[in-house]
Amino acid sequence: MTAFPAALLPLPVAIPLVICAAMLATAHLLPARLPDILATLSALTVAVLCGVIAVRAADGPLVYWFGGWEPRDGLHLGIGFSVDEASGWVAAFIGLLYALTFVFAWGFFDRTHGHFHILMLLFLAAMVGFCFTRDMFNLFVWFEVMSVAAFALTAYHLAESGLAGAINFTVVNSLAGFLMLGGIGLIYAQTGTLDFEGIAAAVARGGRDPVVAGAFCLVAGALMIKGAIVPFQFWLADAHAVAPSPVSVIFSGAMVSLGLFGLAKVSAVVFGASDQVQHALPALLIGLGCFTALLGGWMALLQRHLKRMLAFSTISHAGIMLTGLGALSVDGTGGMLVYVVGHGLVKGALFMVAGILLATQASIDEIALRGLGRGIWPAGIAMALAGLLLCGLPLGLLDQGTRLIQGALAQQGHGIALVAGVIGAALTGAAVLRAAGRIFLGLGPDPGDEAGAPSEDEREKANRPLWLMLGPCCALLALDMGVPAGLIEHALPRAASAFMHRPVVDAVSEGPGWLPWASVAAALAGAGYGLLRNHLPALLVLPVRATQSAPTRALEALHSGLIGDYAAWLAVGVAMIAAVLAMA
Amino acid sequence: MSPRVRIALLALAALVLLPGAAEVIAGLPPFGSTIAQYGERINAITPEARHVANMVSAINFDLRGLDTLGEEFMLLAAITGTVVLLRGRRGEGNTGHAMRRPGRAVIPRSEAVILACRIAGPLTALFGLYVVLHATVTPGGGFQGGVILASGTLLIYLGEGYAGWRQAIHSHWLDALEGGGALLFALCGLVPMLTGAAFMQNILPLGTFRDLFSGGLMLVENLGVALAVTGGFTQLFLEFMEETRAADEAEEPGEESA
Amino acid sequence: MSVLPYAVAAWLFGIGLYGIATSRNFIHLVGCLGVCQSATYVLLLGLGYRWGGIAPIFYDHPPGTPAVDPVMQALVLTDIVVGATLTALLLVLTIQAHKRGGSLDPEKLRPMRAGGTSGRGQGASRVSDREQSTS
Amino acid sequence: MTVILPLLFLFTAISGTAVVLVRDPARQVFAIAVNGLVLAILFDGLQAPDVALSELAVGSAAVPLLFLVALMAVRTQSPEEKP
Repeated sequence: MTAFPAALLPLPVAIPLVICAAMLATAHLLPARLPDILATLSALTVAVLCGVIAVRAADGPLVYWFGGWEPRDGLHLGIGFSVDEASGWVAAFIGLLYALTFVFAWGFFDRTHGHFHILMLLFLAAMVGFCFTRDMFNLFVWFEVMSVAAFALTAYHLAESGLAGAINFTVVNSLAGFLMLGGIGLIYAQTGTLDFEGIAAAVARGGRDPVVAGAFCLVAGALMIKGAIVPFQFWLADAHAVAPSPVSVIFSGAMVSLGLFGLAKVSAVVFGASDQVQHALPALLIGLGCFTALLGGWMALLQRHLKRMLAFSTISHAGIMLTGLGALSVDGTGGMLVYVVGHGLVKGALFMVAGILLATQASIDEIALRGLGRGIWPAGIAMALAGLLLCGLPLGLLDQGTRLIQGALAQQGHGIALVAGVIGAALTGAAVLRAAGRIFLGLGPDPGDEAGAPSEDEREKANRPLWLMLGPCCALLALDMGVPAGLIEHALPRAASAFMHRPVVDAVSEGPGWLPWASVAAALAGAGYGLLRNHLPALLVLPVRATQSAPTRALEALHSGLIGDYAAWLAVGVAMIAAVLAMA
Repeated sequence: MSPRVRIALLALAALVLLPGAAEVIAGLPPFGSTIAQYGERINAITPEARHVANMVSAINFDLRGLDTLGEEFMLLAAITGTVVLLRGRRGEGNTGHAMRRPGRAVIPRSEAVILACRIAGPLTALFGLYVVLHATVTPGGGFQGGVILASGTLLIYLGEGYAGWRQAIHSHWLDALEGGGALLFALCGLVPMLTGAAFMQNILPLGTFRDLFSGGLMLVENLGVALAVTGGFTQLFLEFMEETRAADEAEEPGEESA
Repeated sequence: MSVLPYAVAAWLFGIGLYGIATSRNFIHLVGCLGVCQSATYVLLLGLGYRWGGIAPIFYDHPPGTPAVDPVMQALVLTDIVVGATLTALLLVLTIQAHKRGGSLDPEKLRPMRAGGTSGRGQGASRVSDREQSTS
Repeated sequence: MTVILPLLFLFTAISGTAVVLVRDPARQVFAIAVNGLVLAILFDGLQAPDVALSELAVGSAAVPLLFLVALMAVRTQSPEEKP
């Protein structure tokens, strides 16, 4: 029999599953609002349960063996959940994000007999399972459940671009699943177990082994595809931009960062003892991370379709998270975990603003919306605030995560990554602030390069009151800013060390205090340039425009939306990972 | 990117990956030489611990039952998604009755086909039931049997025609079957917890080894999977067939599915 | 022989990926994805096989007879379900994409293009690009 | 067994390649069904009857059926493509 706190572990996964199975079984009998209520309540329950688990896990990870199959003679027979403090909090954050998203989407999907809620609850259960599991194949199962639910949700609108985007998303992420399963097969054949700890022990015994490196290459490739790291990032802009906005909130807020969360766990826990992998990781993660941060930021600045802009900004921030991971230190990984939560809150709020614009103004195009947002100024304030937070306003969780990552990078002498992260964040902030200025203040009559970017007419149901949509959005921002910094500072060294299975460090270092301000200033300058360029002297404008155009067109052409291109880039990405591993 | 550039990129990646793949393959245990310790151990202890003969079923429903739970819900997600995506366009009101495509003549079926289907249908169903029930002793189980059962319902389509098929099979029942099966499986996990055991721990009598009724809780889980898969796959076939029938009228522009 | 199964698995994944990269029809592409997936089946079952082992079903043979790895088989079973669900979903998406876009060619059904349906501010170069691809 | 298994593996490689190289979806359906059948036989040869049964039910029956129906649906949609 399992003692009290550990016995809670299956519940956050089982409860949403039971609710959604019951909802499907009685789908045509349910009254209209019941799915909304049930879904919100179960997401809240998951959040509370995960919070309780996280608090209880502070003294050491909680372990639960399904079916009562505890390890015998050092061999793991069943599937286990193992929850450390950090994983518990990340899961609690995900539950909360879902609850707020359900409120945001209240009445949005009432024609579908709760099918939307069924898919979302499955999605939630899979994410929690992904955070909790300590079994490689179980990780894959939750990865796939997440993917399948996500595929169906993306195409919900059934618009032409939505469908093509959903097909690209499905194909690329299915390939990710196959790669991951191949990697799992390799590591299982070599180590004879599927349990994280069991594999880690066997890897530590084995020494340098090409099979272990190969397995890591495949699994890391799969998780990076989920995490939208260059050159696997292409699917994200297609999928996020077209998914219904409540779904985009979850995609950007939780799904993408969960891929990197998985990568952090796998590389620290499972492959932590492989010298070859650990030597290759800094170069690999920091290199790809810098590139991703810059490319995502630059592309975000060039978009006029708001959701596509936010999608590229998610790519940029995923790159920043990856650089934090690449520091391979407790502060870097801890910073990345805080960043996951902070970024999820802020990005979720931004996608909600986009949803509000879609619902009330029936457009998502930055240029078409110019000045139309004046009537809903509270949304404008939320958007501007979120934009400032995104580029590093020193306030709240996202900033704390940023400073921790910067501290770790500075300590290890990765100056380039530091600069790339700051520039990436500033670019995404500039893009969001420019859009906020244009939409809510009516600035910027002269569109620049962004005018050539793809856009499309879209509409979402306008039957919901503004406050119902704005409430969850503000709640997310308030959460980001409201969590006391002292709490994190106190708990993080312990939680991050437990997450990485390393001895506890005393304190974590933070980056220089002026960096966030530099980032904010750069973002404001960028946004100001975008909005006021026809008031600026030509001497300043011309050179910028000249340097922008050619690379911009090339980048836009790369994001062709052709699945064939994406498959080729996927192969290139895996080859890159393999090459770095081989050289380590 | 032109196809030629694409293939060049692929070839380049293959060139880089080939030596790595060769090294990995060389590092693997040679084919057929040995199996992993985990599988060896399961083969050794499970017949005695769970009284079942089929190790794969034992793993699927007991040792690694959580994976199967996830898998079942993955199926549920896919089928719910399919239903939403296909119905979103047709409108849900149309699913209750058979739609005939205008302009396509109804071809009368020959007596032989109808007779063959009436014989083959029950036989297929019987075989499906056999596969479902013998999960713990012979190859097969809820998933395989469920797919066979669902294919059996397709024979109704062949034999009785589309309208007959639609009359025999109602979408709501399939939803209930699918959701109910998945619910049964999930409850198999939760109910043992009420008695103080672990999630999905066996609390039923195990039965005798090599008997039809061996494995305890596994049988209930197997049943849940069979229900969910039968309902799910039939639903899938139904929705797909509906698609070939849908009248190809132009839809009003700007129609929203949400 | 000792490396053939693994080589076949690698080949299947490679050829499937090649098919995806060069496919001009979404239905064909879904089939290619299935080939990529069959690579994982072959790899896993190949890794779980041993010469002379019986199937892991102790009905005709007493427990204790050397058998092949049942874990790999359970994993592949799950994988087959994944494959079926993915195929069904992708085909649905393909059918719907064909209804909306009138084509099954990836080149004609790009997710979101400049000069697409928005009708606002399209760059001239994009329009010609699109016309080329539709012709 | 020592001769049959390598042959089966080779057949698998060939039938998988055929699925990719048959570019016309209407004919590809048959390649997919054959590929499913070959895989099922291979799995049976690898002492995995459970998997073989699943592959037989899914890979060589249900999935090709879905492909066929999808093809029919696509043809229903655009009458000019009808043979």
